[in-house]
Amino acid sequence: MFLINCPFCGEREQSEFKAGGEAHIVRPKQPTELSDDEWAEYLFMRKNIKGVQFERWNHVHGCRKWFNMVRDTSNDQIKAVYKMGEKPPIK
Amino acid sequence: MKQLRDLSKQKIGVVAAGHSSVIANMAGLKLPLESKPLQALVSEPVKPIIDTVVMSNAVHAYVSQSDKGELVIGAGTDDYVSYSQKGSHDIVEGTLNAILELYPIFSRMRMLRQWGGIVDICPDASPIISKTSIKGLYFNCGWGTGGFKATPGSGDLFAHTIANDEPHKLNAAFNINRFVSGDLVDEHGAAAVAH
Amino acid sequence: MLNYNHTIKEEKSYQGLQMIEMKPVMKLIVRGKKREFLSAIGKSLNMVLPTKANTSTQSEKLTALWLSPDEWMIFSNGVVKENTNSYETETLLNKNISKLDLGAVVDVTDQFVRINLKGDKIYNLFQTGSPFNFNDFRNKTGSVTQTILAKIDVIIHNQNRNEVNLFVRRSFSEHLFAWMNDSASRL
Amino acid sequence: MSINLRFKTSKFIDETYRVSFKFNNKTYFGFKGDTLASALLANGIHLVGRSFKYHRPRGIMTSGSEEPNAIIQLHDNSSRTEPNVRATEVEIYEGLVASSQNCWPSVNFDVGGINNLLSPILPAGFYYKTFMWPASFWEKYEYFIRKSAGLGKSPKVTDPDLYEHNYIHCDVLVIGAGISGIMAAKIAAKNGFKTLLVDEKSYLGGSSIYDNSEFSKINNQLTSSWLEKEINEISKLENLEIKVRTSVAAFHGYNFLLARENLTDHLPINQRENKVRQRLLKIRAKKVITATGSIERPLIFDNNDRPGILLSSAIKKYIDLYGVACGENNVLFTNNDTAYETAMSLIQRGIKINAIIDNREQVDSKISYEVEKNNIKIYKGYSVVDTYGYRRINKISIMKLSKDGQTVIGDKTKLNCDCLGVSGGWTPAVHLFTQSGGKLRFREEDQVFIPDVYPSDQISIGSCNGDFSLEEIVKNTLFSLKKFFNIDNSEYKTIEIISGLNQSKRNIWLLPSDKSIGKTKSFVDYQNDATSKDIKLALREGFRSIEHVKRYTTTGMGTDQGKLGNMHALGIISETAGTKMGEHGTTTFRPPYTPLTFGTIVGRNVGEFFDIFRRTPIHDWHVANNAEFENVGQWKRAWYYPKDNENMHQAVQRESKAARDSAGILDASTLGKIDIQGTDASEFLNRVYTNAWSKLAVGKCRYGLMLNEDGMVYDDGVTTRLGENHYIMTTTTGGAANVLGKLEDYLQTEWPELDVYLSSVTDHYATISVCGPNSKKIVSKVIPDLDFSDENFPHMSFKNAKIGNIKCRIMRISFTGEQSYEINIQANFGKSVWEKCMEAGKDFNITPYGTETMHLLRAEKGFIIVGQDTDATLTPIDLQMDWIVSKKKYDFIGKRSLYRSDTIREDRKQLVGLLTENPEEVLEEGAQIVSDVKKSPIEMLGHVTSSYYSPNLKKSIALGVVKSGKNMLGQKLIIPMENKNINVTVADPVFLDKEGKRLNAKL
Repeated sequence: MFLINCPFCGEREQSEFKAGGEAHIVRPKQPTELSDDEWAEYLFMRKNIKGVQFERWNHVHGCRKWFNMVRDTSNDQIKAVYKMGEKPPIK
Repeated sequence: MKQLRDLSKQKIGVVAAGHSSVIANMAGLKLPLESKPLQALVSEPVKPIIDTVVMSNAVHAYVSQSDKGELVIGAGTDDYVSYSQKGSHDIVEGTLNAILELYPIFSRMRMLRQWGGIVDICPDASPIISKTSIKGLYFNCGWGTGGFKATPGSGDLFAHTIANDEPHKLNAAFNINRFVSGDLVDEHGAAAVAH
Repeated sequence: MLNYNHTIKEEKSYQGLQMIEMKPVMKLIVRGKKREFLSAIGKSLNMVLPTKANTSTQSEKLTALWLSPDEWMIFSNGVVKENTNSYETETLLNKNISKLDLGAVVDVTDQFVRINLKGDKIYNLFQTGSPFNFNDFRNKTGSVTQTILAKIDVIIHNQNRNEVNLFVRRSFSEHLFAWMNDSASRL
Repeated sequence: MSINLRFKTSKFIDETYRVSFKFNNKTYFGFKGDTLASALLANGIHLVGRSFKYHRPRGIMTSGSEEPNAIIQLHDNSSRTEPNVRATEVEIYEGLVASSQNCWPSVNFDVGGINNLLSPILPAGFYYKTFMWPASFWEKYEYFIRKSAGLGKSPKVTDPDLYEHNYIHCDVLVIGAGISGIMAAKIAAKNGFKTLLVDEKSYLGGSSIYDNSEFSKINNQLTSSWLEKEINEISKLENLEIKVRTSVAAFHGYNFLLARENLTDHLPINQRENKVRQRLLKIRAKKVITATGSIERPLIFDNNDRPGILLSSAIKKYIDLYGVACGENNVLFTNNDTAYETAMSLIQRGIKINAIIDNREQVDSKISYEVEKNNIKIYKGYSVVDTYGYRRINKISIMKLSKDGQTVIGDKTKLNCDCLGVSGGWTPAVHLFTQSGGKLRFREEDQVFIPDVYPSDQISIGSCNGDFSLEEIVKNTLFSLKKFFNIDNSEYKTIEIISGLNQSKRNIWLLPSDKSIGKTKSFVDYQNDATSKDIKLALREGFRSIEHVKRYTTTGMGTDQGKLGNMHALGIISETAGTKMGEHGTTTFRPPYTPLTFGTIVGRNVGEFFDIFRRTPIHDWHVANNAEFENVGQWKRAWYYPKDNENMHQAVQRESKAARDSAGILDASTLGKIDIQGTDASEFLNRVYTNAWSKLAVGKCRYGLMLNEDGMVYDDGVTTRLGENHYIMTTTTGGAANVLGKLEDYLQTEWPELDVYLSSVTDHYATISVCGPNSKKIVSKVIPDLDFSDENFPHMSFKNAKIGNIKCRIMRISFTGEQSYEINIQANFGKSVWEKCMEAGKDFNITPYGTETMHLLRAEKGFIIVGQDTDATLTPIDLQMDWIVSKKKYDFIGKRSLYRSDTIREDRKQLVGLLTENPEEVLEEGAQIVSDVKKSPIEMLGHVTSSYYSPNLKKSIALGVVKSGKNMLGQKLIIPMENKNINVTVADPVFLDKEGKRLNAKL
């Protein structure tokens, strides 16, 4: 059970949040121009990294805001959280 | 350091379950998978009390009794990617909640051991038994929580696929290309828990 | 005339804990991001919206709770009339906010039930079903949190020492109240 | 034989408070303060159970939660029965009833004991090997295997007890109230940290609280006296909460821990009513201090499992804490100095020690000299090679150890005893530390694993950190705490320790025997009957990883989870394989530390609180009017309203007919409602729905279909344009929360530039739908001020209105195909409006209908229900809803996916109507659809998604998905059922009023 520092509300229990998968996958602006392969890449293909991963979380039982998180999936250590639209604080 | 060998002329079949993406990434391949912690637990052993596997979609529970006497209870997966082989307590609590709704008599039974495994889940909750865009590289993955019962059959079909570089007609639908072409095999409702 | 039919019919009292539904209480959700939005609200209501997370502001008639960086709940401190659902505040804000496209104003008077809890056992009750850390919250009058209680989304507002307002969606309110009573009976 | 095994002197036992209890149907007495184990021992009872596989007699071995043998059934055949309870953990109370497990007909004569004689043919892996073939025999084998499964018996009736959860947030959690835990709690609390101290025992102080030895003193006081004063002091600290009978079960990441607080298990049954039995503490601590102590190691030698063989420290505790002697003629067998403390305790009470067998050649500490001074024979460099006595030990034989400790030499000496205390040194209790993700390091000198790398803000102190001498414990604890809190504490300025113990130890994991290993039974796992022989067999058969050896031999998989024997198993593997300890890894310690009751984990979420129960504003009316309810998500929805003795079918037929013939009324309050405001609201709807919204006039309603980004149907509902920049969207009942979440996601992450605000108003409104040819007359009566004429108020439009003084919104929309009006009014007035409609509709036979009739009525019209007629593989095109997919819009959620090579295929599964040859035959939902039953294997073309008997059409109707169904109109297909094949014809999915005349029908 993580303790997550919501960028808006502060430290809250994991049970108030919902994970939303890999971050920084931008919805293509012109989907019709994409091949089936390119579209599938956006839609389904995931890095699914073992190690430091950038991902989306939603404070669904709190302020309902989405934000990004950097987390090491091999040991579940949260490295940082940051708001949508912000640059990741670590690489 | 062991000698690295050039395997490019050979065929490689990957059956790495939760670590499928890790292997695929080595070959520069992305898979439509997310690896998540799956929780399971056993009770202390007791004399035979239930003699079949019970699965309930209504309350999301799975329970059977091992030949040693433990109640073996499958819980769900967390909603985030993790390779830590742990998981959150909430999932275990939710599952036991369902178990006690089905079987209030188990309230005084005790959890002996809980553990988390990593499962590789496809967006349509169906497996992949398929060749890939890399010649000679094959994957049997994406089984989520369900693979253990299908292991012998899937192994057979996987061997067929590797040997012929073409799927058997039984696993044709489980081609990786379905995620590109849009022919998903929806199985989200197929198991009581963990999809 | 229509009959008014609220959800929680009884007041409950335990050693160190009283629980009662406050009704009817006007409640509005206001949402906006622009600076003009904040100043227009301030001018219209003669009170500022709290911009600091997890806090609230209060005027003589109204209280405003911070819910997110662009969302607040405004509720009437006292009860309003049962025989109408037209509220001055709403009309005013519709005129000064919605009509000018500064943000959104939504009547949620019956979306939420306001339960008032009093006594020194409030937090013992919350402890039995909420993962939120009330250690600081309980000492800061005006604190606000949105969290979970008995698996149900709630908004909790520290009105005074040993007095809180708990807001829960109407359809969950009877279930939650039954749960709170069950818990309170053993505190 | 009456013997006095009880010594008056313990302050932990209240000898004025006699307690009677039953064990195996016989009544015994003990005192308040006793555990079941101490009370049994005081009565001279050692044999309490049988082992799992060989049914060997087993006795009490320890005095704590590590007990592998003395596990019993509490209150058999009662509602409070509990299997596998450790006698060492049960505090006795008046009326306690306990019985032995896993034996028949009795613990003294157990038929299963024959397995012990068969043991040569029941080695590790026996089950795996033997029962593999012939495969067809498995069912026969399984019958016998299952019969012998398990230990205790599951309860068979509902648990009468209550359980609860408690969330605790603290600065510092201290686990274990031994000497270092007490010191830590004091320092933490005095330095302003909100501190919680927990201990699994009913008292504080751990083993030091009964340490009255002259050989370990603090500031020249007995350890117990010094500690008592400390405990007295901390119990007054404001910042400190102390919980006894509280055992930490799990240590998760981010310092999240679970503990079980036992509240009533020590009380007589009649004092437990309406009290919470156990509480699950969900603790989130900023800092965690683990002070869980250590567990004494047994020694592994032939027949080391007989009743009467105990850990040496347990014997000491039974004497010093409970005032109970475990035997009258004791022998101690040790490889270190701690057994001499036990000897001193025995000597002090004048209890006979026949001899001390010490593995070490050299024994030279103050305490050992003192023991020798009392004329006790110490066999130095000796080992026990065998024990005798069936139901209780009566003799041992010893031999001299060779220099390297690998063999025994010389003559065999037999010694009499009725109790053998063993000490193999100590194993730090690092279970919780490793659960938290901590990494261990192996310390060669004394062969222990100790904490090395901490994964969170925590430390281990005391003997769980590998500090075993009193001096080390106190000194290192203080040093660690200073660093941990970054303080210069002055709580303990001068502490002087006197210790008469030497830390030398001669560690031999498997003691040698004069017999060949095949003839020995040296138990490593007592409960599961795993012996050193089994471990060696596993190694010979090629198992190397400790995790594999564990599963093959079942070592460490008993209810004690190998707290005693796991280290020995590792040691024996290393010794046999000739590798270093730690190279094979350690087995992973899984939560919980000690077994946790399901009831505790679940807490109060049982019975009425199992699941959340959402009510509509009109719920009470439905209850009062006999409605049956259906769960839809967390909602209770009226399903149908049986009249008289109607069954569901009859009620639904009546309701459906009434709705079409005259008027029906439905509580639709559960539909999700989202208020959408902002200057980009229309653009937003364009992007989320498949159809176009910009041109919808204010005051008009439109049906919308929402897709997932993969092109599959996600949700649907009617959205109304209330103002230029203001819409209200309805969603399906089950989809409401997900739809709002999805829309927020797109707004916040993909399209933050859009000026749009979403608010859920589902609960704010009651929604009452009145339908049927007389619906207009009824709503006109309820709202006389409103002009309901078709010109003013056509289908798919909305009006603001007032009922009395109360504002409401009326939508003229229809899910039944009938003319219908939906009144949306503030929830607290919903029931009153419903009643007004019922009153106004009296003359028109207005009939309340539930979800089942709603489903039937919409199926007659071929309207889909998302999630029933669709799964995540159906596009709008598959549903024959091409009309709703805008060709003009550049993009919307899911659009691109509709043009992939497989989503544009013509032979996909498509929604069709199905009519049975026999109009009375109603299909089963979920039934498969085929065209040729003779083909093998039969090709499945699709399945039935909705099926009803329509009273309005007077025939059976069904919807289904069929491969290439669109092109099969009129074609015959077959629904194969268990006993028959049903012939069906593919039909248009709209069965009734395809032209939509009824929407404006007038009676």
